[in-house]
Amino acid sequence: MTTPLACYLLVAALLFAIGLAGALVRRNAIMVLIGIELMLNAANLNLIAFWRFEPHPEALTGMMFAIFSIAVAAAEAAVGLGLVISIYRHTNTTDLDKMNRMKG
Amino acid sequence: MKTVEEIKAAIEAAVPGAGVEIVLNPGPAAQHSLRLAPESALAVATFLRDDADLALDHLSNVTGVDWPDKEIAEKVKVTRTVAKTVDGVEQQVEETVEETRKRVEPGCLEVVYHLFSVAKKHGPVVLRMRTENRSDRVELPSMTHIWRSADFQEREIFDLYGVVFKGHPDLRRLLMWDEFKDHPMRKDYVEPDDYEYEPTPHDHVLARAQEHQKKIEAAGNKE
Amino acid sequence: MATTPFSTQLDQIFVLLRDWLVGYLPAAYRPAAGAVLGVLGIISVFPALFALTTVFERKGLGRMQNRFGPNRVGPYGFFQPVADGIKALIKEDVIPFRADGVVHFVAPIVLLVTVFMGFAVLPVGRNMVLADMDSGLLFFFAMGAATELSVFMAGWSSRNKYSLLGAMRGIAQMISYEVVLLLSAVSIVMIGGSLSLSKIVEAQNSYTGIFPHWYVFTPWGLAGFLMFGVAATAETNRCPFDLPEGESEIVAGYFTEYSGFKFAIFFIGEYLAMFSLSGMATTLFLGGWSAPLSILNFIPSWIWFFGKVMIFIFVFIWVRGTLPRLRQDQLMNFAWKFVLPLSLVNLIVTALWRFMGEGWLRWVVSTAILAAFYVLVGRASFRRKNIGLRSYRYAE
Amino acid sequence: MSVVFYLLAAMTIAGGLAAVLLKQLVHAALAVTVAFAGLALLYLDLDAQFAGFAQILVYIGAVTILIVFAILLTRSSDLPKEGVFSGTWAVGLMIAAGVFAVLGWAVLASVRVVPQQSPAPAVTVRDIGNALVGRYALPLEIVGLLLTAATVGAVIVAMHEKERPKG
Amino acid sequence: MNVVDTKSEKHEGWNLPPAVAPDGEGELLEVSMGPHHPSTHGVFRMDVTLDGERVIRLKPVFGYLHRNHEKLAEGQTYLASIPYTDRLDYICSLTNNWAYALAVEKLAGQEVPERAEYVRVILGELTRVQNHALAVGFLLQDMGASGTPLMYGFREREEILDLFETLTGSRMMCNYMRFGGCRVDPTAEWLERARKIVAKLPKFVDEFEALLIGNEILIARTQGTGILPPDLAVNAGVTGPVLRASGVNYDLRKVDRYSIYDRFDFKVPLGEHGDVYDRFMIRLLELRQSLRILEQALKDIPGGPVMDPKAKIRNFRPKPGEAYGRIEAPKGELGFYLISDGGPNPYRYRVRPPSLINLTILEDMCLGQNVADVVLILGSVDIVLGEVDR
Amino acid sequence: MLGEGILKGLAETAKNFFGSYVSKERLTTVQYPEERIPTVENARVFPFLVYDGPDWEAGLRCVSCQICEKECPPKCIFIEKSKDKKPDFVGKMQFYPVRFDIDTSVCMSCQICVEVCPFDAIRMNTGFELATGDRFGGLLLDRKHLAHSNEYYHSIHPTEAAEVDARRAEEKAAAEAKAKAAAEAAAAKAAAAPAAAPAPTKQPAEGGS
Repeated sequence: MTTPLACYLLVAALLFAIGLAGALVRRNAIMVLIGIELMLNAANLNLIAFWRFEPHPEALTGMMFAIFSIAVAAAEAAVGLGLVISIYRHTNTTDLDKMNRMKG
Repeated sequence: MKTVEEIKAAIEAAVPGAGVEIVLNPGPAAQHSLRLAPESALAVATFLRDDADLALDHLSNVTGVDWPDKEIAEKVKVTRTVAKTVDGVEQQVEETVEETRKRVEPGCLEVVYHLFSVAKKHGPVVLRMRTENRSDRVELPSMTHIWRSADFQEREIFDLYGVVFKGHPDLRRLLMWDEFKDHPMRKDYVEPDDYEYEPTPHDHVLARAQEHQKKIEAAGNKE
Repeated sequence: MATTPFSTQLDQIFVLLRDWLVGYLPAAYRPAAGAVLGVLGIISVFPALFALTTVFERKGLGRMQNRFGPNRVGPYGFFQPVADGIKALIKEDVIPFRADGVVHFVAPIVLLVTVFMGFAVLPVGRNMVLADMDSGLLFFFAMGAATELSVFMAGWSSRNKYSLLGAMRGIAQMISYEVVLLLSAVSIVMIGGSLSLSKIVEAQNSYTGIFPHWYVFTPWGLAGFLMFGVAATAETNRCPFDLPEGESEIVAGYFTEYSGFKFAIFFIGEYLAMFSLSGMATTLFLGGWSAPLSILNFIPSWIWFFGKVMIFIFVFIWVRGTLPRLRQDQLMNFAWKFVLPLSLVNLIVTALWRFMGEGWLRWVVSTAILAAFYVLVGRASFRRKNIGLRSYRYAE
Repeated sequence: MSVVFYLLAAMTIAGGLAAVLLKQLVHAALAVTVAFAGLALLYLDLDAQFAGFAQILVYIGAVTILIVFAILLTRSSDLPKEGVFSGTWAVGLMIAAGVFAVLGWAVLASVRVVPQQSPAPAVTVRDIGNALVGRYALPLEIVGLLLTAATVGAVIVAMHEKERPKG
Repeated sequence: MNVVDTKSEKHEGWNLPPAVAPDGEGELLEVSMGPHHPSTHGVFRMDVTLDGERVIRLKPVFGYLHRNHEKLAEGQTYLASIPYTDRLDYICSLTNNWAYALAVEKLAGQEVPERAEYVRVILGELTRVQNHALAVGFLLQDMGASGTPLMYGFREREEILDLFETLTGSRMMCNYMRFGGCRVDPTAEWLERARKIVAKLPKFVDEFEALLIGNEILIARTQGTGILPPDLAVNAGVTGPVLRASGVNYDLRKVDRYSIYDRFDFKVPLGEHGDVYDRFMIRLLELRQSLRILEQALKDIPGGPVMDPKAKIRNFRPKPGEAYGRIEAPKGELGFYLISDGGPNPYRYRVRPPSLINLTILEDMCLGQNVADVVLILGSVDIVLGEVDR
Repeated sequence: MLGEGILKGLAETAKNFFGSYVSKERLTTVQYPEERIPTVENARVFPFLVYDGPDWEAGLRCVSCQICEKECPPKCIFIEKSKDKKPDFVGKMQFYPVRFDIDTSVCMSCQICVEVCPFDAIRMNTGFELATGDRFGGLLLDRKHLAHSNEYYHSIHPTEAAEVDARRAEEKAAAEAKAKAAAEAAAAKAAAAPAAAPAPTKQPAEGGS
């Protein structure tokens, strides 16, 4: 009844690809950030899955990595969105295609 | 507190050519008033507010009064020569006849200001201003820049009487809605009975009561 | 089982009942059936408590205001919630024309689900916890954090300015006070050494003489308890922190455009959040289901738990009946400039308490630090704005 | 292969797809919440209780709310007129597909190397705590420092510039 | 002493609300507060432009309750307008009656018997007590205090309304005062009951103060909020407790000494900062002064008729002329301006509504404040829409 | 000290909370349909017409002078005068109303009609439970519904009614005395000049039936 590791990894890969597509395809800066968050999460899923399937999960390596990653992701989101808001103040848009000027 | 005459003198001393006249109040209240000429009104008002003795810093009440065109019927004694037969002889005789003549006194819109002094605690000093007529020349200077309390009250007068206050920062209708056309406080205002007419229960009640009464009477007659 | 004393049986009556009912099933299904029964218990008990609380709240507020409160429906007005429920059910469910229908519909459900999830880890009595998770506290706060989403969904989807303003206020406030909520709970974890709520209760369930070892009877515990109470009031949008729905300013905040049963769900959700936070405060600081005096241990544990929760609820009502509302900036300032520093200081004090060892010294030191901080920061915040009581002059 | 896994995987992928495809930004944010929740449940499925709850607390409780706040602050909740996809969307899609192909190939190619699932580890929060302050004390400190720096940075970046000259 | 410096040069437009610029971030939010908003004290609308939560423009919109009271009065006799004055400020119908009666008495030169003056003072001050209790209660209600202070206010008001009902026959629409006196003579039992209620009222004020004045939340919310500078207050015609909270000593009971107010010993409390807290406190302090007046009036009330025997009820036709009479109503200076042309109906009938004119500076007080403070400032001005819209 | 005022306020509400259970006088609420405040004598709701004697139609005091109709501020009274006259309580011939309607949906209970009525015919009722299912007809009260007996008037406004009755008795006595004097004078006149003038005097104050 157990799910093989490959399934988790495939889900993670798919999620990563979706996140990447989102980051590349959408115009809106916030949407790009959402895509990046999805990619980070896919990586986290990989970490947790590897931890679960390693011979000595008690060592907690993958799990710890994931927890740190979650913490860092929160910081990344805060900074990223702060940047988006700051840029919005200057350019009055969140459309990346329009943010092509080098001055605010 | 100075009397009206003293105030008039003070104004005339301070604002040359002010054109202030005293309007006496015949009633027991004896609150006499000063009629200002609209041209010099702002200068007079500023003087009244800033003068150390008067210090009329509190404009308590601003209101409009409508004086419609008045038809005055007066009896005039007229002397004229009429042909008359006196003692069988026809001759010209001078005769004094009383005759009723009608004339129309043009109406106006009047704005009345009641001033008090918060600093000196006296009052009221009543000011009045008149428009030239009631139809097209209805402009008066706005006192809002001198006394802020005129703000809403002038808007109200504009709304209800139609006096246009020049220099008012935001002259819109106050109480009636913006699309409203007439000025309801004028004496000749006729309530439009079809304008946004809504049947009130009152009308129905009357009609129904009449019907009801007829029915009762019919029933009573049968018996 | 026949040998256990009656009081224990009474204490465990619900557990025994569950085991008895489950016993009729094959062994394979027993854990699942037991869980289902537990869930059923929670989703029936707490809404019932909600109904009771609405009556109590209205009657209590009434009494504080020298009124009777509802007293028309049923004896002493106790069927008022039934009437209210029927009214909410048969009212028209208005969805604004421009509203985002799906989000508008989902928002109350999200609130209700997340709030109910929080009850899963609350030990409502001895051996009476639905899911005795190792990281129960974390789960509880995770669920609490998810309710903000529902606030946002409700406010945004209504397409109403008041709703949006209310949602913005609500989220900002909930995030700010969640930090305080977490930090004041962290000191318990530091002392108790566990995130499992049943272990936290067990740790407090011992007595010196007849007096219990509740955390609230320590300086840091008391401070943490008060801060937790303040933060819980803010989390549940209760007066004086009820800005997101401050009816005198923004009509009804994020649920302005809700009517009928969806409104009722929001209402239930808010009260359930209040219960779950009260239950959490009880569990963390007031010894959960343990009796306040060792000689009172014969009374069933669940009575103690619900009794403590109801006292908490009464305090909520009492505060609501007394205090006016804060303003948004004041609320945020209070959170970030007063309560949050205090909770950080409280963490340090807790650490000191842990490492100073037994003795009177740690009492003095921790009390002194907390009191000094409270007085100094409190004074400063008032003096800086130059506000306070005034005296007035008279003119003859 | 369990049904639970399929359900959760489907939920996660659907959430992610919806997040990328939905036009309305707020809907996208809500959809990504679904993906986050699905991931959290997947962590629970993988016996990583703490990580799962941390995922809910951080991602749903904080990151989504941050995103939503950013959306509201930048008034991006109205649909843009020009369409939501960038001009170079085809290229982006192709890159993403390529990445997925490579990753999928790698995963499928290495299926035989990976071990089978070991019995569920008895990891308590206490263990995690001990690890955090023991073996991982240094990373913890660094992450703490990073978080502080990031928070301060975010605050400064997004802070209101009062003396900004007009125009 | 007076803070107002009337001599200082005022530049053009100094008394108009300043234009507040948005800080250029994001769009402005236009919120229409009202006409069906919980805290506008009736059907009243404020078009508020918000920058975030900061108010940068606020325009009050009136007229939802407009019934052209003045036109109605011009169409009927002097007597028939009295019940309509009840409906101006429906919280304090007796002071409205009084102001109108005073104006008509000035117009017709009528005298009022001494006992009637005492009865008027008693009823006027009772009205002030109940109005201030309600005003404070509603202010706290707007602040979100779940109605507790409001209910305490209502509790005391109830007893005062019972008094009104026993004497005048109605609780709110009293229709009691007449030109030349009062309609009904209060009995000895009524006066005794009034004395008892007045003796109980200080306890209520104590309770109110214990509940409120030290409350940190109230202090933090109200102090420094909605500041009204005294010179602007005077210039804008603001009267009543709002003016005195700005520190201007102007109480018509002291200034005009109308009726028999010069016989009573009372003081006028003055604020210093002119913010919401001062307005709230001035009302509480005035409440205590009113109780002092009431005690004295109820002690000294003489016997005699309450109605001038020469006064006419039917066929009342004052001589041509005009008069402006004003009193210190609980909300401010309530004036009536009447022009008689000798007929049975007034030629011109004008109400100077304190509520409307006190609202002139609403925008000035609200600009730059938080949107939550708008309702507070509005509550502290204490308006009644029946009077604003007339 | 921060929080002191809040605690004081909390103490105050707690005092009221417990006090409301202890002292009944704190609770000013009256549980209306079960408990009622006794109506005060001066209370006024809507006007009614007073009649004397057993027959409401014959005994109406109203003489249809229409003063109240004119003075009524919201103009809610409609009176139609009779064509014929009938004698009032002092025997003077008076008109009577063939129609007297008060639209209580418009009436504002101001009591002006009572004050201006010179015949004590219209008085204020005190009953306030006047809800009706008929929205239009039910609120328009006609003569029959407005008429209430003098006894009813006594029951709701005893002091005022007693005064009115005393005054009316005085007036009646005065009128009777006057009539008697007139009759006596006429008789004396007739006696003085029995043949000269065959008494054309029609005694005006006699028709009492």
